[in-house]
Amino acid sequence: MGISLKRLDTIIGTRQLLYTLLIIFTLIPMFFPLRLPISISARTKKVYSYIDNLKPGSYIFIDFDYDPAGRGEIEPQAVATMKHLFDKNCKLVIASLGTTGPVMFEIMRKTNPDIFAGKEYGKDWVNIGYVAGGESAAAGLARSISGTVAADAYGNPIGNLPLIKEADKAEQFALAIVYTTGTDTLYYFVRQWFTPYKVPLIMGILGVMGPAAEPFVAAGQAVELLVGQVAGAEYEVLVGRPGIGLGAMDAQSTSHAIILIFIILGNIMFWSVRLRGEKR
Amino acid sequence: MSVVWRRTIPQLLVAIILVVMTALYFLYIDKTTKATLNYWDGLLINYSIVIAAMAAIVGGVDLARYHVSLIMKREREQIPFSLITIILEVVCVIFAFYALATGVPILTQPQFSWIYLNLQVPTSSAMYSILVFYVASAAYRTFRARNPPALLLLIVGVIVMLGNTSLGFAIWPGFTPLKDWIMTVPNAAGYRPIVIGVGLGTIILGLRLILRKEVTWMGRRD
Amino acid sequence: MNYLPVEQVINPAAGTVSLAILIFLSLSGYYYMKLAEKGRTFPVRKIRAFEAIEEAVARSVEMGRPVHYTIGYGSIRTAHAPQYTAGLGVLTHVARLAGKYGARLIVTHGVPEAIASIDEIVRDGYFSEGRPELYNPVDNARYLTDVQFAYASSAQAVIIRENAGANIVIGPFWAESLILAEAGTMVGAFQIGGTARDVQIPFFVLVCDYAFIGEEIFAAGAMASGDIPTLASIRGQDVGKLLSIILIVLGLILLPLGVKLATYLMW
Amino acid sequence: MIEAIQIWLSAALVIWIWSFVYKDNYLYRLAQHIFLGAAAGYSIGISLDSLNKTALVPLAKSPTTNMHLIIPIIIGLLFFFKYSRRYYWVARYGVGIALAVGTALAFRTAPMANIIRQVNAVLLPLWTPDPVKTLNNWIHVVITLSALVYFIFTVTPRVVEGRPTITYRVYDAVLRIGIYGMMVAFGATLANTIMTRLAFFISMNIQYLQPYPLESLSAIILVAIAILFAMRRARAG
Repeated sequence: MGISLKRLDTIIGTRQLLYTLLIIFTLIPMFFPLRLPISISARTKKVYSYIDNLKPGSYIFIDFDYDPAGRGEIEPQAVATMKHLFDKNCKLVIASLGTTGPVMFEIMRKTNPDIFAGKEYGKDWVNIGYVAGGESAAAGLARSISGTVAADAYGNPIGNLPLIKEADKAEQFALAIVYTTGTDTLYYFVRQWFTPYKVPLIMGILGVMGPAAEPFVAAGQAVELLVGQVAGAEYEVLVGRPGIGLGAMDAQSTSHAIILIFIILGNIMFWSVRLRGEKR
Repeated sequence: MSVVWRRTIPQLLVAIILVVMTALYFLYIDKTTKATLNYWDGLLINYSIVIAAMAAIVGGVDLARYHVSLIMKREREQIPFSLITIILEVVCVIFAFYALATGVPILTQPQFSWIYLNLQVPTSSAMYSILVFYVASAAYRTFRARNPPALLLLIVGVIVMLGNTSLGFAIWPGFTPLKDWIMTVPNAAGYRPIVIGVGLGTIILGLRLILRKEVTWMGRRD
Repeated sequence: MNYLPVEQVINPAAGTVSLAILIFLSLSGYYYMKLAEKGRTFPVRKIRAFEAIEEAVARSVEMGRPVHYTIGYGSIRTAHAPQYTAGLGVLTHVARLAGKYGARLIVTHGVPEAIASIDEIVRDGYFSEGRPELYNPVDNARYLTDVQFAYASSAQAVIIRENAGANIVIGPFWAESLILAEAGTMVGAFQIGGTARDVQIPFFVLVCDYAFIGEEIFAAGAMASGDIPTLASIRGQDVGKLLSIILIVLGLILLPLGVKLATYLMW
Repeated sequence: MIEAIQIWLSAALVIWIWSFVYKDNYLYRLAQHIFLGAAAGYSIGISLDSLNKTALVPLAKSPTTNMHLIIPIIIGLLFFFKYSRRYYWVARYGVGIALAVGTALAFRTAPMANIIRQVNAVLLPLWTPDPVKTLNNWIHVVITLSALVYFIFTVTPRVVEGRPTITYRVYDAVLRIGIYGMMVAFGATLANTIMTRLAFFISMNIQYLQPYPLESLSAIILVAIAILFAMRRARAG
């Protein structure tokens, strides 16, 4: 018995077993969601009610510039909030201050066609694409979109887009949402959109950027933050459209559960081996 | 004489830069003087940026030298891998020079950025995400109630893990606020003295450098 | 002669109290170093991780396995310089021990400015202990690259492929800390870790056999020097801790009396 | 075609890097060396760029006023003396300047960032109408003070033979509180890290693998063969 106990201990202690189970239990909920209930943080609720209280048909500016590594954390936020905005008939002007933004936007659009269904390009939403220049680009777009870029991401002359005629300056936008993986971009929008034009800002950021972005909310420069995968999942619940975010939350739960089970087994094995050893 | 050049002058240089940069930071006098002081401070930092850039180039040479030496040793297994490293390095450097010569910002140079986006970004992200395996096995080994402090560690760890997931919320909604309390009260307090200590260590190390007592960075003792 | 008021001489953004603390700590450190030069000795608490280094090197020699040492990656011209310096300080100790026991030392790192220093320190370790034949400049000190995860992927490969008997990691570390420590665990190396980057300390404390916590790496650097006045400078650090404790207690006493020490400290 | 290679390569590199946690194998080694070469080249490229921006462009624009920028370039070139047997010490000048600037940056801000701000953060009211807050503040202060005592190196009560003195007992109790406080912090950090690492791992799956099942599967099969091969070799050797 003693030997088999020890052997059991080594089997459980094999790191490869833990790793394999970890991979499997991370992947399963991505394909077969469990839909575990989640608590909605006050932060996400505030963003939701802010967007919910917007006048229907408001013009919204969206900076879409996360990099590929941030997709899993930020895309759920972007999809859920954009669905909410479209449901409220808001009109979206999308631009990217980062080079990877347009690529990520197209991936997002291709994988979530339903939220764009029934919306007309040019009237309900516009994608300007990549705008070079960092902070000066943010300043230029705030002054005048048609004065900063000549054509949208698909090559249409900017003058042909009805939406841009209606909303061209920062003052005309009811809200700007920044989905980014770069802390600098947040500063650009605070300095070029909030400070001069008082455009309310909502920031969709990575979990690790949370502490760095906190002061914006404390200083009243941003309405609220959406931080990490959790925020995306919470927003998916609020708008009633489960997606990657909730799948990821389930994956978080199942893989945490696997690690916890291993910790418990490790403790049981440790104590049974030790107690047995003491008896002898 | 040569000892002066070999040891004394580098040490004095370090001491002087340390004292001067500290003075530049704290002195104010008036706005115009402060601007001048800031300029000098920036100048020293710029110098160090140029020196660091040169050092990175030396490092690249050193890496290539190491892999050339592996090839020369004729370790048959290692040769193809070392070749790949050297070739990729050289190719990148060639495109970097090409970008500089044509005045293109380096990350928009198509070939350089292709290598960056398709070879470096995925491997780098994969390396970062490999931590999920390591943190899991570290948690498995660490959270084991060997003795009273380890039991405390186990309890805290389990609460935080449950508080972070919807699984914990499903078991007992109190896990999330409890985890938030752990993260804001004992967790923050536990790190505070460490940060204070690091500051003190830094100050005393700087003092040792100024007094020319900390000389290990010079390498050889002559 | 007109004297300028203090607030015009000292940068208000930098803080007069900060400067006062800096000068006070420097003077107290200097004072204890002078005392030590005159022959006063101070008892210094043992740092177990430091004592363990010799055991780690000796054990690897017994097992016929190399010692792996790393100080991390990055540039020494940043504010993390003190931690790299502490790493170099402990490396001198490890290199001499490697010379003493005849161990094969492999130093991997990604600090381009420190290449020359590391090469020389390793060489000095073998030469000063009379084992110049063991020194191989290419094998002993390997610069990998200053890109974080490229450095980490190669460092973990070195630890596993060379089958390191001891794995000593001291310097500023970021996410790669756990990669280095777990690679050591995989080959069952005797591990000693240390960093002053607060968020990475847990990984070393919990995974390694022995760990330096925060400022202990600076103290270890002083211990490694073997110089008594240098060691005495640690007492300056203790003065700083006493000062912090006094300030905290004083501030807590003054707080109910309506005096906010915090605002005065920010001067 | 190029795009297909690109996708396959990205998926394969991710899987090959991950394979290391099972066992070191040739495909990990390949990915590692690709990464090393690309990163080394990248780092040189970025350095050339910053050298160009900070020194060469200003020098070319107005050579007379920016003449002094030659100095750091020359000092940087001195690093190459590390290969010299006789003049190895010349490289110290560059090391020294870089080290001094870095240390100065930390040295001059340490009192404010590491001491004053931290002390200020602990100055919390110990008597508040809210009992929970009072307790929290007490815990905060007690852990901070006792862990500070842990770091004191040169003033420790003497251990006398036989029964420990009262001072020693008090010291020991304070030390224990400090150590336990730090242990809680460490355990919480480790457990909390699991979540962020998992989030990134899930992102990697969404990004590189799930959209490309065929590419991922072929890379997995290749790596499985490589690991089996490595295991056989390990058993044979």
